[in-house]
Amino acid sequence: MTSDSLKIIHHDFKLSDNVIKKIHKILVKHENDPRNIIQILQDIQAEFHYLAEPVISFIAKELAISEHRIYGVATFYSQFKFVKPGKHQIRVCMGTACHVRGAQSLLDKICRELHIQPGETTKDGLFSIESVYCLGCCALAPVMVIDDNVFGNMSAAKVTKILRKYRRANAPRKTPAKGGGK
Amino acid sequence: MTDFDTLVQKAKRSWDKLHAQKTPVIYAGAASCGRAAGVLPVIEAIKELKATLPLEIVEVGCIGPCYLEPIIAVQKKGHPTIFYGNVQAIQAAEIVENYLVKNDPQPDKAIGALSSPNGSETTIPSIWDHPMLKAQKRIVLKNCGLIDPQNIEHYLANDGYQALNKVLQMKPETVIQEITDSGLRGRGGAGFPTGLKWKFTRAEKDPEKYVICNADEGDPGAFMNRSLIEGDPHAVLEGLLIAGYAISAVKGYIYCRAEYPLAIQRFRKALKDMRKFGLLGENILGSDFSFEIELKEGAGAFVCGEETALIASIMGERGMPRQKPPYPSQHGVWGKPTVINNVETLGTVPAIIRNGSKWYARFGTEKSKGTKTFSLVGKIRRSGLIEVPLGTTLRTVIYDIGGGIYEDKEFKAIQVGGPSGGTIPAAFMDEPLDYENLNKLGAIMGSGGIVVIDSDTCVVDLARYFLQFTENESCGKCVPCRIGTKQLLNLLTKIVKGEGTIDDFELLEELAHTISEGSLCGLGKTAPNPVITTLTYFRDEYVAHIVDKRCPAKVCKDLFVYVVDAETCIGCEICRKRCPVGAVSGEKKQPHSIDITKCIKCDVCFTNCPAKAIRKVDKVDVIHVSH
Amino acid sequence: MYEIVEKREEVPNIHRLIIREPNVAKKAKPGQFVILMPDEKGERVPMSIVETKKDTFTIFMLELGITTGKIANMHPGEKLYAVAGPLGQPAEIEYYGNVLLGGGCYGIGAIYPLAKALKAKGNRIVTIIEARSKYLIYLEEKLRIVSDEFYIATSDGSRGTNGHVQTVLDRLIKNGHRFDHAKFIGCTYMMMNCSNITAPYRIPTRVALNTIMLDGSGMCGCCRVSVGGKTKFACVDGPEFDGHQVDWAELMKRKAAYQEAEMISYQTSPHICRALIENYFGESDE
Amino acid sequence: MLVIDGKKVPFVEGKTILEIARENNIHIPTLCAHERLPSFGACRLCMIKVHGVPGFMNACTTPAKDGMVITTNNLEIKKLRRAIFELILSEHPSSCMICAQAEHCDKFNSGIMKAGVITGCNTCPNKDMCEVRAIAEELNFKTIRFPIFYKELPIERNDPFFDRDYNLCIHCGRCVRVCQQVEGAHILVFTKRGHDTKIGTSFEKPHIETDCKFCGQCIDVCPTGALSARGQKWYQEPDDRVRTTCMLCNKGCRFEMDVKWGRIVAVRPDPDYKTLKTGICVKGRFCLPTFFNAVDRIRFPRFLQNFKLYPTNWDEIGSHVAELLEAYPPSKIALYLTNFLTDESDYVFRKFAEMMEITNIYTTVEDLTQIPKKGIKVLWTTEGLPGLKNFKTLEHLIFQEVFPSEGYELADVVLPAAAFTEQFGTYYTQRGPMPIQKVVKAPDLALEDWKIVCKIAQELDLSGLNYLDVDEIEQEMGRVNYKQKVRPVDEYYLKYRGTPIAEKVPDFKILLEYRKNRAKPW
Repeated sequence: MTSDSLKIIHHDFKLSDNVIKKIHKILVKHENDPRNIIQILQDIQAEFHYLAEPVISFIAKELAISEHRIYGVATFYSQFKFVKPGKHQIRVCMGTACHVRGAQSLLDKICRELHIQPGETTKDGLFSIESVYCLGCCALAPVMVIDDNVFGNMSAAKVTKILRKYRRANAPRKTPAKGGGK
Repeated sequence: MTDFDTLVQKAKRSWDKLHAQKTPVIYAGAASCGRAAGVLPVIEAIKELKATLPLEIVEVGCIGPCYLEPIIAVQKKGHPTIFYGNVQAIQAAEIVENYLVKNDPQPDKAIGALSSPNGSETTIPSIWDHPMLKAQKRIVLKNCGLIDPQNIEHYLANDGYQALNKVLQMKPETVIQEITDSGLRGRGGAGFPTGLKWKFTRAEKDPEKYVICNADEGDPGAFMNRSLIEGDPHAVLEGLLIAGYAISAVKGYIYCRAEYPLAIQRFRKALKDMRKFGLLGENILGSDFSFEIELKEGAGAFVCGEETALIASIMGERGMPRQKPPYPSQHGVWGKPTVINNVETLGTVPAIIRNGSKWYARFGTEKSKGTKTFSLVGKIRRSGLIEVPLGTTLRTVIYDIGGGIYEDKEFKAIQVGGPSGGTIPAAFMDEPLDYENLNKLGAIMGSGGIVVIDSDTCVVDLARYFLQFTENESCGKCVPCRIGTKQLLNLLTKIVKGEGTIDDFELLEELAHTISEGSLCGLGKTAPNPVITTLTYFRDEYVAHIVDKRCPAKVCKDLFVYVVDAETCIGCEICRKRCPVGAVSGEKKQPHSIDITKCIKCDVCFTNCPAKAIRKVDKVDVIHVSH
Repeated sequence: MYEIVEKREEVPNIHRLIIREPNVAKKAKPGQFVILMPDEKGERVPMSIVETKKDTFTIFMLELGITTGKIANMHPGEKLYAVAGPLGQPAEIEYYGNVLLGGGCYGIGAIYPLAKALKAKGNRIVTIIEARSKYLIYLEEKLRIVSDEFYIATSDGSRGTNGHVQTVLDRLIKNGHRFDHAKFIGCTYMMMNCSNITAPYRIPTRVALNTIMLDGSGMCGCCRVSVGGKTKFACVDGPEFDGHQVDWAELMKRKAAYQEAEMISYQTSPHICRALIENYFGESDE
Repeated sequence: MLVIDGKKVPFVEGKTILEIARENNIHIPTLCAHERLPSFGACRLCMIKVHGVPGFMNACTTPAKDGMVITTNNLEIKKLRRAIFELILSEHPSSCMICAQAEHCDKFNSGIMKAGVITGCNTCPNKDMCEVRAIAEELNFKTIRFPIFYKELPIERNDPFFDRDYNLCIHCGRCVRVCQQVEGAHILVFTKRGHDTKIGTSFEKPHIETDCKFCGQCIDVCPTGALSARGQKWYQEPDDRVRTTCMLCNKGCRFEMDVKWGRIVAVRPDPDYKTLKTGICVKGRFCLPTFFNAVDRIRFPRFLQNFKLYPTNWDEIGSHVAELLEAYPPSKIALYLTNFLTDESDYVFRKFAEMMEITNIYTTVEDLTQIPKKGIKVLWTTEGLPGLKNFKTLEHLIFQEVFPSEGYELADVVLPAAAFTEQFGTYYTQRGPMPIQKVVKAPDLALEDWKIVCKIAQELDLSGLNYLDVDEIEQEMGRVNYKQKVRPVDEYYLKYRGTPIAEKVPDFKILLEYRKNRAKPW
């Protein structure tokens, strides 16, 4: 358990000029006020999909507050991600109504299908899955959401069909002459 | 004629024009629940009709019965407006065409009608006589499903901002007295009298005061606030303005959950319109009352529903609750006196001011006045959002409004108040639903989420589910909640796995007491409620799990196995093919068998067996486990 | 030479190291030990040999002080400065009948080779291991395979009996268990208590003493122990001695001889842990 | 007026119940409360019963109100407190606290086992001052009914000066609160949420990569062994605790130093001296013990004889220096007075120079350029100086220092000086004259600077320079109204007399090396 296993510093995230320009746009929108740090982080996540270390230390310098306070606030809220999520974010609702109608086996089915655990991203970077609490459409339990479209009354069988639809949409364009995939 | 009256006149004219116009209008229920049920493809299908048929589409909020979604209402000049439920995209066009062109309202598909002025009569019963809507008393949900939430004029045309206009002529103290007399109590969960809260905060010397609308609604299984915001955002905002005026606050905040993107959009649009119509900012409606409202998005933390955590979150900090006293009314956001009210509380205020406190006090019971919205979900036939006077019995809610249990299974209990609430067995069906009674039964009103459970739900597993939720959502500051909920969860997991021992009973009760007595904030204090109530009302199920190692509801996976009943099995091989781990064996047309060592209990075979041949049998009956 | 082939923190504070050293691997017999030096300025620390393979041997090192701290911070692939051994007399391994083996923290690893050897001789092995808590127990599966009866004791009661080797031992003897031979390896306090329990029942008891050692070949005498009134060297005469003859109080006083020097060494040349250097200057010689 | 456990206590506006109880020495067990820190209310051990209020309130955050009737210790509260404490122990390596053999094991084992990862009290540096143990003993705790949970967090040793083992952390938040008080810091924060809450830095960065000042206050307030100073632990109970002032710069910070086996083993800010906002700097807090206990201290007077410095005693060296000084006219002799002399040594040196009519008194390296101009033959320096080689006129060098610093190899005479923790005296700082207390004996024959001068003065039979102790000098300085001034040595001065501190303290070298491109290394 040596301590270097702790490091999750994103060396791969480059602070290029247009990244900095985008960050400044967000900071100005919130009047460079450290009290709006949560809204700033939400815009940053919307822009870059996750909160990388170079971005957080850059914001800390700009707002002249401790980057550790920002990290402390960011890790408190479940909305913020620190790992690059998949292209399509799958969220399975674990609210009471969904739980009572078998959301757990639905989640297990998806994890078996994608070979990942909640909170992880598939190797090909296509899907990431997480369990959330109550998206507010309990009448259609159990509910699964992929990016913004909601799938109500889900069952294990439907999972494979829907995932295949997404996979096909992202499959690299094979030349039609060779005939479609399996 | 003040400019407010001109506003209202203009709004009324456009509202009446819409309802009397020649071209037919289609009202589509497009709140989040409608969209989840697929209302958007329905709207697309109707749009294609526009090429041939002149018509207009208006998106409205959800009228309540989610199980009927997607819902559309077709308005035809000179004819009653007909509501249709469970409309699929393919048949949408056909329904609209039949009614508009062929004048055939298809009573079988219709769920209700709304007579239009000097329109012809119809055999279809009025929408308000629909079994789910009949017993309701819709005060705060008055406009939901009828008006376009994005159009401020619709709200103005339906008594919108009358209350605010009236309040601006009154003294703040009289406004507070009016609310106190109405007996309105906090709809967020604690039920603290709203009038009192406003009075305490107004009494504070510090001139800089704030009002916060708590739209965090983290309870799983509860969506009343969402429906209200997505159906009639202006009702809430008008309530916020009145609260601001009553305590002479300088600014208001709305703290809305990040998981409600549509609700946030509705709020943004409403705020923009209010500024345009002079209902926000400097000298509202020409009075000397100025007020600003800022919308803050939550970021995924159930604990931020608690007052002091919400305040910390608004200030850009970790949502960790602070000890009370000092209460937020003395030391709230930015250290200033602050009133925090729930969405529904604020939504009810305009109706009280308009119709007077005596009118509102007539509803509800002696101590719990007025009406309350409940989200009715779980194993109920008619699930959705309802608003009933406080004191309505559980029987009315479940059977008259809810239509009884899904697939007529045996009604076991309701879970009310979310993870801080409790599980009330069916025996208390005739108990009135109000603050005092629910506390007496060990639960709390909470936000009002009622989850109906039947005999197929294991209460021990349900209690464990809620503990898993609170343990996951605990802010981690104080010991009883951070470590206590984890240990309580460990205990319940042990019991659910069949490893419980007799002295776990005593440990469960003592630990539950320690957590509720020792915790710092509401989340910790009420976290053990699900365990305490299930232990009191369903002790036999705990005994079954601990002593007999059985799960009566066949939910706890470690206590039962899947077995194929040889007589009824028709050998169709569906289970063998579908089984993800190849645990099923057997020839075509021969009775199959399941290898219980391989079976991972994914329930795929049980749900897909056409002959219902697969039985869930208690493990102790099958395997003689030597202790 | 002396390359660390594999290194993993088996349980908190106990590291499993596999070191390549052909002749130790070939010649080592159960009960013997090696002396390691991380660098030329490091102390010489004795370690019991747990397993030997073709050209490597395995030890379970408890990190207790600066030198074991330096080793604990080394990475697989790095080389130790020196490995001396196999040293000490091999443990007595004959057929006795019922044999009791008691192991505490690092001793859990140390009794494993003895258990294997005694099992090979046909003895019936009863093993008791102790640790402060359930997360400090390791090598359990391997020990169960070679033991006929296997007991666990934890001092916080999180697993097995709430107590120590002597608690279980006392209960077994009082329940009528008969032992023909007993071996204990672990902290001095445990070995003393267990020897005191087996004494009245005249069960032949052997303990492996973990004294301070320097050269390990009988020259310096700092590992001297009085056993049965006579002065013995733990490095050449031991490490296994008759538990009933050992003068435990004197042994304990000797072990504390360098408390002050050990503490000061943390101060005057606080061990610059390698992670410190690697993180900043990447100077490590990997 | 309040009534606590039947005892009438005066009501004080604006104070919490805990503060009032403490002032009237009514004991309420606490873990996360600390008198210097704002109340937090996380450990919930200070639960009390206020009559008329349902349920329990915690004493540390509840403001006292006049007329309150409070019980701090009835059966109900004891039961609740024990249950809460049991939860804390279930997540802390507490086996030694509840082990039946604990007393015998302590008596038998001679000292703390200096483990890397701490799994029990007898391997923990904090054992003797641990507040968790104190409460375990107070509540006579013997069993934990819950499954033990070990966090399995990696131990963090990737920083100079301190180790962090968050498996021992009980989340009391003291370190977070104290770090917020140090202006500009705010390094240690709560991260994550719920059961995974962990105190740490952004992305678990080592402190050296942050703006951490290494002031060590987090270690001082930590009730457990989670945060510990690597070079200052394992000594258990100190033999003595002495308070003195720091002379490493002119700020005048107050220390409390632990002494064991005649050595300085630990340093922390003087608890009674709470005015210090940022506590003491890394030099005082962490480097001092390692620095002054370094092995290569100058211990014996030495004089040069056929190219070798022979150790001798004070009498012989005294006469040797006297001869040397008499051999040259006062104009050819120069004195270099370091800024690190106590006021008394400085005064005695100047009085000696006056008597000997030596006028060349240098205090800065620039003054040395006068040596060739004035053809100085003998230089008596109290600080290692750079570039003495190229002063061709110099024939004799008297080297009075604590360490063999720059110029030692040219010395004819070496005089071992005592460090400021090994002598009494006063030192003029930004806060005015501050007392210097003798903490430990000087090594072997090393003497205070003024005593050395007096010895040589005796050999030269100068009268008026044979003081018995420092007080005599102080009275004389008072009489002559000797005006001392603040030395031009600021907090970021990296040497003590002539020796760079980094030379003797490896961790400090790493800190400076790593932060060399920062304006202020701490």
